[in-house]
Parts: sequence; structure tokens; C-alpha cells
Amino acid sequence: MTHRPVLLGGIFLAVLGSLCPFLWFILTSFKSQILVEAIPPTWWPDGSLVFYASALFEHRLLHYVRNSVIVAGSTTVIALVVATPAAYALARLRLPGKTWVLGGLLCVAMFPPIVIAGPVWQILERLGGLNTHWGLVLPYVSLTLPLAVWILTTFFHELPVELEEAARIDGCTTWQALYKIMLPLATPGLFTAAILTFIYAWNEFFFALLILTDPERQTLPVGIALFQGEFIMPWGEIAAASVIATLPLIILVLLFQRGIINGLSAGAVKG
Amino acid sequence: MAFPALTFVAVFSLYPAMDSFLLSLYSDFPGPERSFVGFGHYAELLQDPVAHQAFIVTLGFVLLSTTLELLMGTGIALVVHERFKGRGWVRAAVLIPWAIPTVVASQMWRFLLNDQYGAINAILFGDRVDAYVPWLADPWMAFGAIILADVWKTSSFAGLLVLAGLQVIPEETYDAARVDGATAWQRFRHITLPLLKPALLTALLFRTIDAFRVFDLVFVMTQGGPGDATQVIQFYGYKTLFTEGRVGYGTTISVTVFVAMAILSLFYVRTVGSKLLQRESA
Amino acid sequence: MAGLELQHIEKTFGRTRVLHDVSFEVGDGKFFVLLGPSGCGKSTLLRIIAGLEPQTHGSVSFGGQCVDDVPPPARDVAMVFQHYALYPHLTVRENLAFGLKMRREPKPVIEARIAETATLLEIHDLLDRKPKELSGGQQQRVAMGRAIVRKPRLFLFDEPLSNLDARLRASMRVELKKLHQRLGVTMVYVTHDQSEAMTLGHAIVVMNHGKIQQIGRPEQIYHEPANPFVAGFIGNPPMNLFEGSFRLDQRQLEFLVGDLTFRFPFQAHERISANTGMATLGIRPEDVKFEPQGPGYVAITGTIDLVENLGNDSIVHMMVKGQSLTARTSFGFHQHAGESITIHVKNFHLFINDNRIPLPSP
Amino acid sequence: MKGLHAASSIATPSPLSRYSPWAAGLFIAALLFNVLFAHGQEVGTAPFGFAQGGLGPSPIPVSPRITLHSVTWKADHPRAWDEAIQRFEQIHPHIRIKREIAPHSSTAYHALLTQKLRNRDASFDLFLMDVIWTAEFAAAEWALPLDDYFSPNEREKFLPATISSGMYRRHIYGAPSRIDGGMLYYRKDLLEKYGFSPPSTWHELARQAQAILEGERTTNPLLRGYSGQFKQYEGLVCDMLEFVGSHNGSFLTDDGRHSNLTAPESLQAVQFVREQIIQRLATPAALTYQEPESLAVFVQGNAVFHRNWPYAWGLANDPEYSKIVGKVDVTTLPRFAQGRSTSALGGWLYGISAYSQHPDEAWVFIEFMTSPEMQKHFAVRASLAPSRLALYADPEVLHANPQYKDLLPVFQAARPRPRTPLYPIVSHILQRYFSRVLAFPGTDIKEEAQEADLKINRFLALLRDL
Repeated sequence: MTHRPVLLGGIFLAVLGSLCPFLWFILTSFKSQILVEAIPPTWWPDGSLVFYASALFEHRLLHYVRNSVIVAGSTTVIALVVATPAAYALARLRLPGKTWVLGGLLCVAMFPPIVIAGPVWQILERLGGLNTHWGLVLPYVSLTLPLAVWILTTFFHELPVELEEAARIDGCTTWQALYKIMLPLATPGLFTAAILTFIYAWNEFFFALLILTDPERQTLPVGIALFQGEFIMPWGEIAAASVIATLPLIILVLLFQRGIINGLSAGAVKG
Repeated sequence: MAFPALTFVAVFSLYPAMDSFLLSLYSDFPGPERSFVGFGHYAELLQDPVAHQAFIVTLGFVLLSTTLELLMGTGIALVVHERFKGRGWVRAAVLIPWAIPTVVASQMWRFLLNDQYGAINAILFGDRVDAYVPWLADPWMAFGAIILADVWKTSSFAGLLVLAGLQVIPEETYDAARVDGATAWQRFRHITLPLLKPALLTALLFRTIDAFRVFDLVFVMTQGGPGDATQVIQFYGYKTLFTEGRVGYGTTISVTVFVAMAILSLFYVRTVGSKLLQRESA
Repeated sequence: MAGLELQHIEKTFGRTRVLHDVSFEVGDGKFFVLLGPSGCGKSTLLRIIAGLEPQTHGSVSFGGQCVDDVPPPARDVAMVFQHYALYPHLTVRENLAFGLKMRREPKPVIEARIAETATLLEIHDLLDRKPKELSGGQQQRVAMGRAIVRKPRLFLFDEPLSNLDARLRASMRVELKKLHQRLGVTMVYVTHDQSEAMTLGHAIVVMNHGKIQQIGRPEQIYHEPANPFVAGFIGNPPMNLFEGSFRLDQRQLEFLVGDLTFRFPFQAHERISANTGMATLGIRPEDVKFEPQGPGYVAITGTIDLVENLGNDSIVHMMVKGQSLTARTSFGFHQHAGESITIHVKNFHLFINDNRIPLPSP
Repeated sequence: MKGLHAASSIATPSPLSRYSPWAAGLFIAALLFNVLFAHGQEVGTAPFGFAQGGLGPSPIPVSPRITLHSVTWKADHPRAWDEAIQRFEQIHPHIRIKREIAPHSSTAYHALLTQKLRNRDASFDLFLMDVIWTAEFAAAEWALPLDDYFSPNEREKFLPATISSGMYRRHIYGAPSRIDGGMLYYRKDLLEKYGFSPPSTWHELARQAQAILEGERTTNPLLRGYSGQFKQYEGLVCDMLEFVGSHNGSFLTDDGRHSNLTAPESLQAVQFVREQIIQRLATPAALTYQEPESLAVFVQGNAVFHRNWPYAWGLANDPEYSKIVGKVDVTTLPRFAQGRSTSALGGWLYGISAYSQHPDEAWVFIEFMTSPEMQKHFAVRASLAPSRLALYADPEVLHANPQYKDLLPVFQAARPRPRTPLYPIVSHILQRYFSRVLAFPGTDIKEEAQEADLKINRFLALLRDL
């Protein structure tokens, strides 16, 4: 490109804007308590690992990470398993009301969590799902399904019908055609849906707080939010915990950023 | 094939939503036995100045944050669409804010915006501590701070959607424009932007839906204050429903928000979404 | 192996009817071509035969057995698609093996069949590549191979050559013909290219607007087109068609098209004289002669507009009394645009009410 | 009123409610006996023989082990709590305590707890409840009346304010775990330097602070006169109650039936806060402060006066955390010339869920946690002000918290926030009102107060129809 300086400036600004606030958190996580609330703030940490020790051992952070991995992981798997056939059917069926089904799904995606929280709580109580991981996974699946179905539907749409017909003629049942031919081709779309679902479940706070009160089962956002004691604001511990909690996602994003973007370009955005 | 998905949605979204809607038709007082009041709560909502204010705050938040997010997102997308060394790292870097749980991100911004030990004051004023600004104390600046945090957190998501849109624009289109003598700005204005419209609209829709439901940020950063200046409608609904226990009125607020959003997105689905699905016969 | 029979097939999508009462029979081991312009319903018909699309009315039978309720996997047909529809995530070998695996053929059988097919199509070198690493022609071969390897009782081709360049198309056409000769299986071939249809088919069905226009052997279709549509669709350049009316002048039969008058050296028979309305007169460009011929020829004079020299022959575009006419001459033609010229024609095609009417010999 | 009796009949017909208070005494004696003599028995298999033998027709299942679920927040001193619970489980091997952790903030905690109670969640037995919730929990029949467990004799041993905060319409629903009251922390070094004694009125405080600020401008430009909690949240109601109350104002009329915000005393107090505290002494930054931020200003040495709860004492004197160790003292909050010093009553009570399957065991645990030993344990280990009167003369407690001696009168006179089942609603209206007049200096206080009055009265009227 000819406008190299503009580009460099853009890169610089984008990275700076995205990272700086978090960098401050990283710096804070290596400070000791007296530096955290120092006035004026000091830039350089004294390299104390107190907050990490406290986050890991006193607040048992890894235990929350484990819970979050379980919840977000199973949400992702179940949501995809359920969303894929639905999206496939929506993409292939010749139904006049299809746009409305998708529109309806989008509506569901818009339900404010507050609207459905109470009844969901009651359902889970009847099923015995309170304070269990699956009790949280069920509503998560339902809340992430619309987006997953939406992405996958548009994705399946892009795949040539011919391929599927070829598979049918080669002797596949509809299901076989789906998982032997269409699914491998829709990998980027699946991937996108997966990462969006995963990040949703990883970050969700409202339902997690409501459904999980047993500290043995609480997920990461709840765990970190509960670091806060009655009167003490443990910035250092929160910072250290955030750094640890964000690392897996950063690695995930770094590894798969190409996949995410490719998945999106073939799917959700075309119109 | 869609049956399992529809079951899930029906049990954990539709049924609860219907249930909530029914709740909104019953009175909150007096006593444990609730009486049917029809659309009484909805009439009350029309008269409620606090709700009006919350609605205006929400609307302002939605308009400003989505606009800024689309602008920033487009900027980010244009940058990381270019080919350069280390692009993967830059892309990962801009996606980091999106991967941080909102609860944590909001705490972080509260920390950054602190009037004494906040990094923003330190960057702006250095050691001149007496010049430090209590950002969240001023109604307008607190409102701005909420938007700032939201823009930071989700611009990269908007950027992601826009980037995906950029990638389907064929390189030849630019070559043609360059042959026609278009400048970089003209190419952006007359080629990129029009071709990006679907992607921008998608991003706009998803961001609008999310912005309407903003809750965590306010919950953590300002609790709606000062003086209700940052009280968005969802937070008001939460307070009414969960803190005050006015189930009927609280759900009324949330149901109203939902209906407003539903109308908005059905409009969208009809204009953009149907186009998305009508190419099948090709 | 089996023949194929279609009885009164109808198909509607919503309110649009895309196929009207289509019936025909394909003999066992024949190469049968469905020919027509795009949108005529020929592809839909093929998909109905494959079972990919249910017909609204009528029935399909293979070898005398009705297959209406048989799903595509069980119909034992193979299909080659216009865009090949090779599975992009599988290698060529896996693509070939896929249908056999689905039918639970034992491994050694699969391998033997792949080897056999690869030899037949000379695609040994390609077996371990992915489709996107192949050229268009190679993909085409693999698509063909995927059909052959299954040894189905019926082959279906949906414009398989339309995505190839002209040279490749010509050579694939030859190979396809050879292949059919070697395998001897019934093939149904959909195309909009009349030369493919003429060279490949034992029989051709010409379709337009969802209706069968004519069924016949290629030469039949060429020499005795059933209606102006078939007449205009078959042949290159297309037949000259003139709309006009007959007049009986001093017992001499005349056909008037504007200022242009054809004087036929014979008398009208009943079916012509009964007609007082419009009729269509057709002249194949290759039937136009530039030298004076014997009796029975009609001579007309016109002006040359343009001469297209194709090497071994030339196409001459001319104006004859305000009507344009195309001729094809198979030997050196030395006249130029603007010059006046007289042509001689004996073979006329006559259509009244869209039906072919044989002209009496002089 | 009918509801209240219904509530007690919902409770499992335990022997205690039938034979009380005698049975209660017997039961507890039996427990103590068990504790004293059954020590060697194996955990988990110890048969709880006394209950069966001692109380004859007891329907208490002789289950080897019961798990009590207790809803609580994450404590600031987790070890003190762990130790207490360990000790309890040692003494009562047949009862295990499982804590369910809810958010620290009173408001968020309340939202979660009431959500569970509204749904008649039987999965937990007892909970900590803020003193402001008693009326709400009682009226909704969520909390079990403890009249039969918590004898009047026993209640007398607690600070009266804490007992009355657990009462609603002559029944008691909560056993006080600790008391909280607003108090004035100050920099004794600075006051001494300028020759001031601790201020008794707000105007005096303002004058002293002004003088010190002027004097210290060069040494510490960051110094503020006052640091309190003025963010829009529950704490704002407490802080404002102290100003309004000490000007003889109140939020509600004495009969509790009407809002009283437009009374001139109340309006003047609010105006003082806006003009003197927010605009001058505390700076508008205080509008973003909850307890931690306001304490941070103080412990960094940047405030002369600081309003906070008793817990701040420990932190202000912790060298890990504070720059003003040894320079801090604490006193009662100032008053206006015509008024009396008012401290907002805070604190947490133990309540038993009306849906609990094990109310008797829950009470055993509550009794343990509110026992003199445990109150002392928390006072010494966590700076939590005991709810038992006697401990304010206890040398160990006073050694750890010398400030308590002077503060006992504060606690004894601490003023409760409005006692109404609709408190959360009233609180939100108050928060909005106060936050608006403080954050928007242009607003007309009287107009805003009238609007708040109107709203509060509308809701209180609903209650009267009950």
C-alpha cells in the first residue's frame, strides 16, 4: 500500500487502545497493596506476586477456571450439536415462513436476561438443576442457540446444494449427508459459532450468579466478582485473577483468529 | 431436525418469557396474593418519570455507543485487513477486550477512572494530583464513561463483523477503481462503504440488541448514579424486579424493552435478513 | 441395467408449473439427451428421475418398476453435476470411494473398482489430490469417475461439459461417446448445446417451457423439425424463419413475406390452400446455394451484408427485399459486402399452426 | 397480621415450638451435654441420643448427620469465619455447615436471597440478613419468627438497637451477629496541630476542616476536609440519615405512615451537605465513593475527617494498608446545633428460612455464632463490633478495639433506617432524591423532596390497605 504511515498509525492506535487499559491491570497485578492505591499512581510494579498467590490459593482461582471451562465447554458442544441440524433444516427447507423463524430466533436472542431469569430459575429448581453445572448449561444453550443457528444457517446457505445432492445419490441418508459432507465443509462456520458461544458462556454473569451459590460450582466471572469482600475492594487480586482468566482466551483467539474471521466472512455478514 | 433446538428455545426462553409476560399483568401489592391488573402496569410505565428518564438514557447510550463502535470497528477492520508482518498478533490484540468478561472489564474501568489512583488521571495530569478529575462524579462524564467502557469492550466485535465484510469485497474492484483514478479516500467512500453496508447493518443490529440490554457495566461501575444519570432501563428493571421485589412492574419494564427491540429487529430482518435468504433459488 | 420410462410427469413450484405432462421412454443401454434452452425444465426433469425432487403428478419407472417411492440412494443412479460437486474435503480417491462406502462394499472391491475407473479415465496420478488442486478438465474426469465407479443402472448428466473451454469440451464429448459404447449403460444427458446433443444422443428430447417439443433421432430432429422452435433451436447458424402468408397466383404457389416473394414451382395441396392465415417458412443456411441449380429451385436476389470466414466454410449474411437471411457455404466464397447476389433454394420447411407440413415435391 | 401466624405454622412442627420455652432449654442443655461428654465419638456416626431420649416425642430424625446451608457473603476475614465454623462442627459433629456465597453488596445480596425466597427455595436453612430487611422478610413470611427460640431473657443481653432491628410487629426474626453504626474518624495529629478538639457540630467540623485545609495547602494539596459515602447506593441513605437525623429531621413521620422529607429540618440538612460537604469539604469526587474508596482517601492521609463503620479502625491502623497508623482517632458523629448526634444503625442478623427443613439445628448454629465466645472471637479477629452488651467491658475485646469504649453510646443510640416491608422501594426513592440533589447543584431541593415524598407516600398508602 502507498499509505504506509497511515497504516502504521492505525495499527499503533488500535493496539494501544485495545491493550493499554488491560496493561494497567497487568501492571497492577504485580504490585503490592500499598502501591495499588498510591496517589499519584506509580507506573512500575515492585514485582510482588502477593496478589497472584492470593488469587490462586486464597481465592482458589483455578477452581473457578475449571468450573468455567466445564460450563463453557459443554455449552459450546451442546449448542452446536443442537444448532447444526436446525440450521441445516432452515437453510435447506423450502418454507415460506423461514425468514420469520429466523426472525423469531433473533427475537429470542434479544430477550433481556432479566425477563426470563425468574421462570428459568423455577424450572431449574423443579428439575433439581440449581447449583449444578448442567443447570447453568441448559439456559446458556438456549440463549446462545439463536446466534449459533443464525450463523450456521447463513453458512449452510453458501454451500452448493449440488454437493448434498451428489451425496444423496451416492447413497447417503439426509443425516449422513449432513455429517459426512456438509459438516466438514461448514467447519469455519461451526468454528465461529463455537467461539461466540464459548465466549458468551465464559463471560456470562447474571445467570451464573443466580443459579450457582455453591462456591464449589461457581464460574469465573462470579468468582472474581465475589473477590470483593464486604468493605474491601481487592483491586490487586481482581487484576491478577483477570490476567490469569484472560490468558486462555487470548491464546484461543491468537490460535484461531484466522478461523473466526473466515467463518464470519462466509457466514453471518453476507447479505 | 430443528426440533431439539426449538425445544430448547421453547423451554428456556419462550416459556419463561410468556410466564414473565403473564406476571406483568398481576399486581405487586398488597399481600402475597396477586390480583390481575391487566395492562395496568403498562399504563403506569407510561406515567413513570423515572422510567422515561431511564429510557432516554438508554436511547442515548445505544445511539452513541453503537455509532462509536461502528466507527471504531470499521477503523480497526480497515487496519487489520491490510497485509503486514505480525498481523495475526495485532488481530489477537484487538480481540482481547472482547474476551474479557464484562464484569471484570467494568471493574477495570472503574479502577482506571478512579479519581485518586486511576491511570487515566495519571496519564492526563501526571503528578499534578490536584488536577485529578473524579470522572464518575459528574453526571455527564459518568454517562460518557459507561459509553467509553462499552466502546472499548465491544468495538473489536463490531470490527470483526466489518472485517468479515471487507474480506468478501473482491480485490479487482479496487484495481478497477484505481485504474479509474480514484484516491484512497474516494475508493473507501464509493467502493468500500457501499459494499460494506450489509456487514455494517449486521454489526449495527447485533450491537443495538446488546446495547439495549446493557446491565453489567452500570451495575458494576455506577449503580445508575449519580442522580440516576446512568440509570439505563435494564438496570431500572433489575432494581424494580430483583431489589424491590416488584415482580409485576419489573417484568413490565423488561417486556417493554423487549418489545421495542423486537420491533426494531423485525424491521431489520425484513429489510436485510430476507435478502440474505432469498438467493437460494440461484 | 434398465430402461427408463416417464409417464405424464408434471411439476409445479408454488404456482408456477415447470413441467407439463412429460412422457417418454428410454431404451436399455441408450444415450438419451434432454435438450432445451435454460429454464425449459430439463434439469428439473433430471432431478425427478434421480429422485432429488418429487414430481407433482405422473410416475417414473426403471426397467418396468415404478420408483416413485424409492429415495435417491436406493434408485441406484449416478449423476454428474454441472459444477461437478466433488467433495472438497476429500481426495480424489476418497471421492471415488464415497458412494461405494455408503453402499457398504467391501474394501477390496472398492479398491479394485477405483483402479479400474482410474485406468479407464487415466486419472491415476490424481488419486491423492484434493479437488481444488485439479484443473477444470481433471475435475470433470473425476466427477465422471465418481459416477462410473458405482456401476449404476442409470447415468444422469446435468450439463457436465458446460464449464469447460471449447476444445476440452469437444474432446470430452468424444470420450463420453466412447465411454458409453464401452459401458453400454443407459445414460440421460441434459444439455442446452445442440451440437453435444446431436453428436452424443441416440435419441433427443427437445424441450421448451416445460413441454416436450419433439422426440426423435438426431437426424430426424435436424431434417424434420416438428415445429418452428425445434427448427430454430437445432442447427448452426440457426434456420432462417420467415413469417408470411400464401397466395395462389395463376395456379402458382407464392409465399409473401413483406416485399419478398417466394414462387414455388409446384402447386398447393389441400393443407396449404386451406390455410388462409400466417405460416412460417424455414430455410437452413446450409441449404442455400450460390450457383444456379436444376429445376425445382427457387431463385432470389439480394445484397451481401457481411461475410464471416470460418476457414473451411463461410457464413454469408444478406438482405433480401428487406428480410435478412443467413447462408452457409462450404467452399471458397469470394464476394464481398455490398455486392448483389442470387441464391437458389430447394429445401423448404413449412410450419402452419406450429406444426410441420410436408411440402409437395415439384 | 394473619400472615405472621401462618408463618409460624408453616414451620415444621418441631418439639421446640410445641414445648417451648421449656423444651428449648432442655434441648440446649442436652446439646451442651452432648458437647461436653460425647467428644470422643466418631464424626458422622455419632448418634444424637440426647435429643431422642431427652425430649420423648421428638420427631427429629436421628439422622447421623445434617448439613445446614447458610447463605452468607464472602467475608473480609475468611479465616475468622472458617475457624468459627470448624469449632462449631467440632462441637456438633452431627451438623455440617455449608456456606452459599452471595455478593458482598447488601443490595445484590438482597436481590439474590429474595429471589430464592420468593421461589420458596428449601435448599438453604439460614441466612445473614441486613437489619433493613426484617420488616420485608417478616411480612413476606420468608423468615421464621424466632420468638420460641430466642427468649426475652437472652435478648436483654444484646444491645437494644440490634434486638429492635430484628423485631417486626412484636415478633423477633433475627438474632444480631454484630452491630454497625456510623462514626467519625479523624486525624488526631492534624487536629492537635491546629489545637482543635473533635468537633461536636457539623459547622464546627466544617470550620476546623477549612482551617486545616488552608494550613496544609502547601504540604498536601490533595488533602480534603471530609470523606464519606455519597455514591448512589444504600450507603448514601445511611450517610444522609445521619445528617438529617442530627438536625432533628427524619425520613418518615413518627408513626411511619408518611414521608417527611419536606420538613424544613430535613431540607436544611440536605442543603448543608450539598453546599458544605460535597461542594467544599469532600469535593464532588465523593459522589463516586462507597466505603472502600472513601477509606482509601483517608488511609492515604488525604482526608481530615472520615465517616465510616467500625471495621475501618482495623484497616486504618494496618501498616500494610494505611499511611496514617497511630494518627487516627474515632468519635461520635457531629450534630447540628439544635439536634442530637445520629449514627445510622447497620449490622447483620441471622435469620432462619421459613422453608428450612432443619430450623432447630439452624438455631443451634445461630446460638453458637451469637454466643459470647464467638462474638468475642469476631471482635478480636475481625474488628466486628459485638452485638452483646457485656463484651464492651471485656478486656480482650477492648484491647483489640480500644475505640469501642467510647463508642458504646453511639451504638446504643444508633438510629434505624425506616422500618417498612417496602424498605427497598423507599430506599431507591431516597437514593435517587439524595443523589440528584447532590450531583446536580442546580436542582431545587424542595421540589425534589416533594417528588420523593409523593412517591414514598404512594407506596406507604398501599401498605395501609393491607
